[in-house]
Amino acid sequence: MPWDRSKMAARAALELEDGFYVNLGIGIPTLVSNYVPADYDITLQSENGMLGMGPFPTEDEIDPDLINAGKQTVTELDRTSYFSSSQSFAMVRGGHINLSILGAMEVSETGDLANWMIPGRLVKGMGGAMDLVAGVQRIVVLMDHANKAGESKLLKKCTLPLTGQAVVDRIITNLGVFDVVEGGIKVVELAPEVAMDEVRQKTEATLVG
Amino acid sequence: MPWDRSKMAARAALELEDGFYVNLGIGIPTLVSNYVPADYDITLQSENGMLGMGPFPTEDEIDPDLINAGKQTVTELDRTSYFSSSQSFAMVRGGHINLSILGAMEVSETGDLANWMIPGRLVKGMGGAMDLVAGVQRIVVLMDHANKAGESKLLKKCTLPLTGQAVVDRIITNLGVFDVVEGGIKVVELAPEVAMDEVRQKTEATLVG
Amino acid sequence: MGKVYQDAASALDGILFDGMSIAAGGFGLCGIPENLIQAIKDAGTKRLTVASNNAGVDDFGLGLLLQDKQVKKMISSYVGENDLFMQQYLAGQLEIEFNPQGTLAERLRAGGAGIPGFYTATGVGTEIAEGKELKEFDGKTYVLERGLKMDLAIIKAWKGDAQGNLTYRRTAMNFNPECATAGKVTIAEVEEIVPVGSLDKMAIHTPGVYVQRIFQGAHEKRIEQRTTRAA
Amino acid sequence: MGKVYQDAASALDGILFDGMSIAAGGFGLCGIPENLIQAIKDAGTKRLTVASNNAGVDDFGLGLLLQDKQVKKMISSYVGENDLFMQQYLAGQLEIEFNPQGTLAERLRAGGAGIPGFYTATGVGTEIAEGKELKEFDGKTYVLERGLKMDLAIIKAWKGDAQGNLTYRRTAMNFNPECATAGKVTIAEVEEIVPVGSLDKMAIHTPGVYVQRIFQGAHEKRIEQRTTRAA
Repeated sequence: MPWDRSKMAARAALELEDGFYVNLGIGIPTLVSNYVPADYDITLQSENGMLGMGPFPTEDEIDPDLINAGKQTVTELDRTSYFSSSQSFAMVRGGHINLSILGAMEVSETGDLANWMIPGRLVKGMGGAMDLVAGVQRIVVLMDHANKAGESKLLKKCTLPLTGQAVVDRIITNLGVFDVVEGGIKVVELAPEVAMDEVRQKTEATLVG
Repeated sequence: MPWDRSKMAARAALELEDGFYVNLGIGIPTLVSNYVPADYDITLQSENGMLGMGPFPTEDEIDPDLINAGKQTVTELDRTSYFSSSQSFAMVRGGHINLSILGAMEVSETGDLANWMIPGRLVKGMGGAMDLVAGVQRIVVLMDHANKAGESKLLKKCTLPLTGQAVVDRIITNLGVFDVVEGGIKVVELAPEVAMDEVRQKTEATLVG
Repeated sequence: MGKVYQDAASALDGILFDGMSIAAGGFGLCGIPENLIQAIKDAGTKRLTVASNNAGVDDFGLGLLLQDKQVKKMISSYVGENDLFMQQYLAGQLEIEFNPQGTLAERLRAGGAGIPGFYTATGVGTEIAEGKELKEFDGKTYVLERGLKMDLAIIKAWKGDAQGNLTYRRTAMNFNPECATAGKVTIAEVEEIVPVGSLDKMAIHTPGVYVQRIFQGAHEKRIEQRTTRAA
Repeated sequence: MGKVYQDAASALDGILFDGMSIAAGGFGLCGIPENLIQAIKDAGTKRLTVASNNAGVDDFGLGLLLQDKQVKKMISSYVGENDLFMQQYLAGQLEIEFNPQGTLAERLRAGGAGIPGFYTATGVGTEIAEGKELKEFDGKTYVLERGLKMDLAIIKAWKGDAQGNLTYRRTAMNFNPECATAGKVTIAEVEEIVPVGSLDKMAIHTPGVYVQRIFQGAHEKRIEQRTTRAA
């Protein structure tokens, strides 16, 4: 049985290590913060200028001066520090963030990532995604294995404009966990009762190992 | 009668305009701060990370965490802000400082400045001088007209390694005030009882206008 | 020589001209110079090039300048919250130059710091790098990005003093310090003008040297995504 | 996962190796990591490349590492206060790479910010630019300078917490924040370790992400030029 969104997020949380500084993308990746082990010391970075992002505020705690990169109201923690945008991206670009978990439209077998635009449709912009994939130490993509039309999102080559070239380390989908390795995509783990045959059928990218 | 050091500093203080942000070099330029008109709002930058440098401390006020770029103990003012070295030189390099008054070993008629090393002698380093001359809006040199051997320090071409190329706007010496203009050095003002003949005789650089 | 002005309109006096470039602080609607944007709308200045991470929403923030088609070009990383923007863009009335968010922040910082160009790995292999110079350092490819210097920077801080020293509050800081450095002229609006000497000297995020004019304004501080948890 | 160590020696455990590169904060003797320098002297690590604005004095600061000839090369802007330095330099036992002060600060910041190179007008037309790539932007010539990334950064702050958040005091900040970002490993010594949450969140000059190890030390804080006025 393929993982649902919650199980995907829970699986992605296993990518965390104690002491990590982590940036979570908008969408499913945000859910990962619900599955951080209680005894882990994890610090979330929000690229609009905050290290040590806390949970959403209660109604009383709402502060218009305190939002995350998705423009949602959030709270601070004891450990929190604030800084400007260039300082925030110095952290990102300089490789000081251990892990980023991001959504994607497509990932290629060489680790190319496309998640910012669909030509012909309205273009909203890449925000901080290109900086994150270029700078963060490890990039994990969290996405459905197939798009709404049932087509594989794990491709030999991305068809959409890229966010980054050869930047993805691991992909977690509803079907399992996959690594970008020499020669293609390696199956690391399958969701319960998901068969290799199903994965082969639903994956356009070259599967190796 | 040529200006003495105090008069040179007082003349250099006339270069200040109300509201200026100013960086003063080590040596005679430091004395300029004694001649700031009382009704002028002048802010001194110290390139080790301070805007709004105050006077030397009284014995009681000495703080080892509060020094200027010459490593002398100083004080803060109400307006003072502190920042790191890269921020300090962002200010300098980015052209946000209005005026720097610096000492020199040699200045050429094209505005080249040499003030950081004498080959064969002990080399101490340029400190922030190269950044200042490259970035500050206006560079005024305050120096004796001749060196100890009586040779002109205002030259057709510098003989010493340069601190900056075509960076000097004005030179104030014990003999007068000189501007770097198209074709050479223009006499702007002479110290009392100094004759043009004396300046001509003591200046190697081409004098124009 | 005073830097303190009465309001946005007087602070902008003599500064605006058609075709000028403006850097605007803020992230989404957080930490935006609300009063200055409104005053530029009122002034009706045209053909603006605006560098700002976002373009506001239809009826607030930089969106206000789109209503009367005052903007010719935006330099932004994300404009998804603005329908008016999309209409004008698709109608060919508005140019957009997308910059990765970190590249935009660094371009503004570089422009303010006298750095005309820097290399970054961000965008290499994507259309962002097309037409730009590539260079290898230690076996890895980087793209040359240019510093940005703008005719005017409009920024919003929490507290400021008559010397132009500014301090920001929480994530309302965002792009404001970078914009402050990148303006040939920088105007700051603050929630409160405080006496010189009352700000913590170790927490002055924008030293006064970067700020030419300052005024105290009223701020609505609209929230884009009001997200809460149970108490 | 704790970042807090007992003292300089334990904080350096497993980090030092002969031939390594170190970025050291401080300006003159102000804001230098006194305890870490002494511990590196005690450890006897050799052939060091040290990036630091100055080289201390004969018997304090980085001068201590010169006494036993532990330093192979200095990357500095000004070394005028150190006779031992001069002796070793003139004897060919010590290399010096002079960097303009602002260029050194920006190289450390760039290294820490993932920027492998940037252009500056500083040093163009001087021997500093010799052998380096020149490039014209808008009719003016600039020189390409490289980001600096070092094996280790040793820095000194005023207060810090167990998360590695640091705040500096007055001009003792200087190069410390830049060095903190430029170290593959960064060790901070502070005058006081304070509880997490007690630092002003708007005045944390070095966020904890840059600091791997931290300890509280005793500081002599020697003054180089004691200059006073009459009371």
